[in-house]
Amino acid sequence: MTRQAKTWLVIGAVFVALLVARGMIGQGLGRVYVKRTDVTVTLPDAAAVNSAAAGASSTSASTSASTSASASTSAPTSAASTQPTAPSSAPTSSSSAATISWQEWKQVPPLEFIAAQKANPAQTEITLSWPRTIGLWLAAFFTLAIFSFLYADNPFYKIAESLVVGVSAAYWGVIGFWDTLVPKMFGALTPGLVKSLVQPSLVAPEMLQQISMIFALILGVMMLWRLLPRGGWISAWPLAFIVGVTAGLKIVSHVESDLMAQAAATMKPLVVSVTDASGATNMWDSWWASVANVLLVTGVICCLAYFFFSVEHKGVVGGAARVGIWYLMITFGASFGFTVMGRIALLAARVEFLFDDWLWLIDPNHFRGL
Amino acid sequence: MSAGNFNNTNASARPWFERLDRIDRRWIFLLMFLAVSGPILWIGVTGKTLPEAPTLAARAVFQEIDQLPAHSLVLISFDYDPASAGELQPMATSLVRQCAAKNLRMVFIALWPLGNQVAQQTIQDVIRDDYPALKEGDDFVNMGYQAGNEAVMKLLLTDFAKAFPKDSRGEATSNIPMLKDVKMVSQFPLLISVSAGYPGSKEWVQYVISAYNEKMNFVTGCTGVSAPQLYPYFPQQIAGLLGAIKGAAEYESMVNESLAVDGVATAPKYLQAQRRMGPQLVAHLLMVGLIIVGNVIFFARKRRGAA
Amino acid sequence: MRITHKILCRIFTNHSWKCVATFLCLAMCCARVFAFEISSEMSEAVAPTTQIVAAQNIFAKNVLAHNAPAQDANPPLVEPVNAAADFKPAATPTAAPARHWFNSEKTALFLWIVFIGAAVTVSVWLAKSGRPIRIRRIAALEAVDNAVGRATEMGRSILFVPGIQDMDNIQTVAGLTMLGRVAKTAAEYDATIEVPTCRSLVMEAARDTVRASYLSAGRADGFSADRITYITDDQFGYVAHVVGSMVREKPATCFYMGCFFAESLIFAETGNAIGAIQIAGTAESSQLPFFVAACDYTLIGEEFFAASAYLSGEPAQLGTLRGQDVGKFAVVVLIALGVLASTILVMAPNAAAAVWFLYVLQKVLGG
Amino acid sequence: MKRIIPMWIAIIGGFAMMLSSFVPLAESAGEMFADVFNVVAAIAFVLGAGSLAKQHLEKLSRRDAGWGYSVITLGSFLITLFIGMLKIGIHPNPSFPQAAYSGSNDAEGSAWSWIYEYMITPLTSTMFALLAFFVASAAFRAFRAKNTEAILLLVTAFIVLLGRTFAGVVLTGWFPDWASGLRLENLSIYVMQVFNTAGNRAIMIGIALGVAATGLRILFGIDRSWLGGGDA
Repeated sequence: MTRQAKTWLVIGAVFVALLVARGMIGQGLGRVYVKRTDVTVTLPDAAAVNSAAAGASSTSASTSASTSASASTSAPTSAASTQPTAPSSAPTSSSSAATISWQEWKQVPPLEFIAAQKANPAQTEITLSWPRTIGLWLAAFFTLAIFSFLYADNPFYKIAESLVVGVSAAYWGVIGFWDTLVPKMFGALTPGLVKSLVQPSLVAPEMLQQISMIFALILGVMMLWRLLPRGGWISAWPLAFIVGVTAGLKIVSHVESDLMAQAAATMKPLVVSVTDASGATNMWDSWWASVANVLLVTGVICCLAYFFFSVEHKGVVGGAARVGIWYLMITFGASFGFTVMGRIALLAARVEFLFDDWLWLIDPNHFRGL
Repeated sequence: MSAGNFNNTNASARPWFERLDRIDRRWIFLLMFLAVSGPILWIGVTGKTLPEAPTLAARAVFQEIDQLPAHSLVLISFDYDPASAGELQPMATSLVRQCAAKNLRMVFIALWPLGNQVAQQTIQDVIRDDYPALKEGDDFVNMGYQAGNEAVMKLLLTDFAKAFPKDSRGEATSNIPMLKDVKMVSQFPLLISVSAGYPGSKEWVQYVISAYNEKMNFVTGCTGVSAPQLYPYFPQQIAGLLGAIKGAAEYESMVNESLAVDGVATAPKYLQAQRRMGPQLVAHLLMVGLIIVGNVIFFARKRRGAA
Repeated sequence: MRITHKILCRIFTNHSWKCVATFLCLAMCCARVFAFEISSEMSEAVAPTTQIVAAQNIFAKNVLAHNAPAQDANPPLVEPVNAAADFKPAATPTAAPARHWFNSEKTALFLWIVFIGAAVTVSVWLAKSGRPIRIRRIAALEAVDNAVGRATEMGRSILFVPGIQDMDNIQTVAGLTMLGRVAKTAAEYDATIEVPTCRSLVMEAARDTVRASYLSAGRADGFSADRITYITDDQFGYVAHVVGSMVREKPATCFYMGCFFAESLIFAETGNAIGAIQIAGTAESSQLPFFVAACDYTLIGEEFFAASAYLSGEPAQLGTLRGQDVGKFAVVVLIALGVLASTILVMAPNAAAAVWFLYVLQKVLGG
Repeated sequence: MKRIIPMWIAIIGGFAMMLSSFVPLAESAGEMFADVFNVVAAIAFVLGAGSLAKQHLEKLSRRDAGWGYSVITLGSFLITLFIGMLKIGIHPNPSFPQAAYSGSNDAEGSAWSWIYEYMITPLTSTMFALLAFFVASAAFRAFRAKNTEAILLLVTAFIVLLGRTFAGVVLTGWFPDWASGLRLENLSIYVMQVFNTAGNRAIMIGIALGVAATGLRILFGIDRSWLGGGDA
């Protein structure tokens, strides 16, 4: 066994021992409770539904909500039913009753569970959720696995890395499909389908919108042409279009918001007189404000001098450029200092997750006791 | 400690500063972990927080909200997602709390897809739990998320109802009592953005605040990373600015102080930011210490090199 | 198509003077519109004294607000703010016709773009006609060849990260132009270059770019599309993969060129730990401190955009850098004039000339 | 030819966009392009997914070292894609119960939100939190007073770091009122307002010019390296 493997084994063993010990003490650790609510929705009358669904029923392979009637009652005691049923089989009712119902599960603090148990030990409204408890432990494992990278690359990190790549790639693909393609492209090109299946409140697309989406579809197909054995070069066209248009757009927006606005904001008077409430000039404040403006204007001009490319940094320009780089360094130092705050807050949030949600060592939100 | 050690170093062994310089960076990582987790445990167990001395920018936020007459309209934009909630949620909570306590009419919007979710959570935690008298539709309304970034802001300039045709319950904007007379964004005397990046405070300034020649008042809370980009706008375009968790803690302490009831302890959800300042302090001190040690090493080596 | 291309090329590049002429014509047209606008505003404008008061109010507001932001909305200050609004007639939308072929509110912006375009064109033209251009040394770019060579010597790969944004971000485009240069050098040195990307479109564009670079270096056979991969759209999923593969494969040289956010320091510190030479370039000012602190060389803001032109060494491209400088010089001069005018105004509140001057300047900058 | 057409597409598209910003009738062209772009990017996901699958399938078929991790990546990718695309376990939106897919994937308790809450959030936010460690090691190594520039960098960082915590208040809070500007917390704001503003402004102006020149290089057809190679 290598030294590294031994180290990992020791760390792991100590950790598990501590965890078991923690589990024995007090309230234990890492459980998630959920509260059940029943939702029943009455479908609009059948005629309206049918007419709304008519556009889709012929084109869509999936069953429309009004026609399917599979039984999918989930026992309220089964905590695993936090993932109830597929949408196509969600309705529990027959078509005549025209209602559908399901259960929703909301996470509640353990304190509520304790209170509910005290009031009625037989209650089934608030229960331990196994999927979420397992999820919580997985999340804790992932957190530690990523942290372990700080020590050295190791199999735990590799598992976490492989998972995050796979899951997140699919995640963003799905978001792109449901949040961009469906409402924007399908919403413009096949509004009937989208209305009946996804978004009944969809506003009828405008002509211009439809044209632009047909254009987008053509560009998209050109991109995908690459997957075919021949003619892949055509995918350079949509890319060229994107690059060109981006260049054109950004020239305008940057010159407007960065160059002009920033230069205009710098035109400040070098001498400022600050008057207080009584109208008298406050010498000290005026002095500070004037110095601030002088420093600001000098700074902007010197930093710009640093960016000159076609002039050697010698003489006056050289001196200005040097002052400019000093300003830039101060800027960077300040940004660094400010950013540190945010980064530490992030770490604190992860540590709180471990100590509070998982290990139940601390209870800042009074979720488990007062 | 430097000089004495320095002269005594034996030629064969590496001098102390060389050893320190080549220290495995994992020791630094460990120190950082302890610096953050130690105070969290300590504050979590004892429940004590550090006092705060509010700075100018945070005081300005408080005063901007405080001076508004009751029932004024306030537009609150949630431009962040759960990933930045660690820094921004305490600000959002305190901002909504102050507005609710002042009985302002709040309109929540989100320009980040997940902003709607955090807005709902904040409404639940603050308004529904602690200010149940406020009625949705009359005193506050959540308009949900709208895609389009700056385009939404530009639309708000001319047509509020077009930018947000319905609220998160699906109610049409024209049917919401508190929004009956609202045509455009300039009718809100105060705009609040809790922002984690793009689109956020900077875009609000560029597209909305500048468009009204700074007539609208704008206060914002932002992450530490974006704060340096926003300070140039303070106090002209941005009337008040909460920078990172420090700003949140200062503002939170002011709100808590103004709403404190004798003998009643502040609810823990209103102390989030101040609790988080503990690890901040120790971690910052660690950073400062590391910079000092780094320079001690540097100068010791320089002297050695010169000798 | 080829003929049209040739003709258009002639117009645009070979005979840049035509282009210059077009630009100047356009500029003059616009200047006319602009001048007309100002003169009509002058005639409509309120009495000069009101303007002076308004201008002073702008400063008064800035200064007071600077020291006491909480007072910003107090009643006494409401009036000056309104006056300030009146002071900029172009900004009042009521005056503008609803729909028009040209948005006159953007005249200044249009002129600026024409000016920069003209400056770039003239510089390119001068450079092409053989006038020598001296460009100052940019250390980070001088180091590129060595860094690529080092990878070859060590027998390790080069990592190129083109940022985490999509093709609709100009920094990504600039990063890819840089990738084109680096890949060409890498092909010449026979070093392998790995490009993990965060977006599908960037992957496709990067493959095109690198393939063409290998082709133009005469090493088409050395190109492998599999080295340019899509990882995931997720910022930190991408980071997890890239730093993981960094510690495993230990690239000798890392380039970070594009739009970066929080991941900048994770990359730079990991790269530092594995002893890679790191060259970074970004225009994301919040991330510059981290690159400056942890990388060997950093291209700051504008330098990053100049990198591709600098490395090409072609006179036409270097000419554009001088065009940029002309623009910068104009900004510096305008700022100096504006500062002067506003200072005079504070010292002598009734200097009508200064008021008008400042007004025109603000107009020019669209302020 | 394969280069010429794309170049002209870029040039025409770019100039058209530039002009559209000034024509009130076409002002929404930029937003329309954003929509078009988002749709193209979403369609292009197929290419990314293809590349991802290819990489890992190749590793798998070659039985490269660590092929097991490829199995994890591929498996988690396919499962997530399946759950998300088909909206597994999502109820219709109560307002529109007749539309089977009207529910949002984010509904609490769904498989999708489980994946988000217990996989994506801990993994990505912990990755993000690693930065806290890296800022410490970077500060230790890089913030040394080697020259004037480095001294300015580290002194500013020092002031801001201290000024942003209670430590700053303790250290300099006793300064009398007339010197209140020198208190660390005020000093750090002063640095932000003056030096940081100046630096950032110049960087922004520079970037604007850089973007303009880069854009014009592309639109004038001077820089074709993005099309591959300098000389097409």
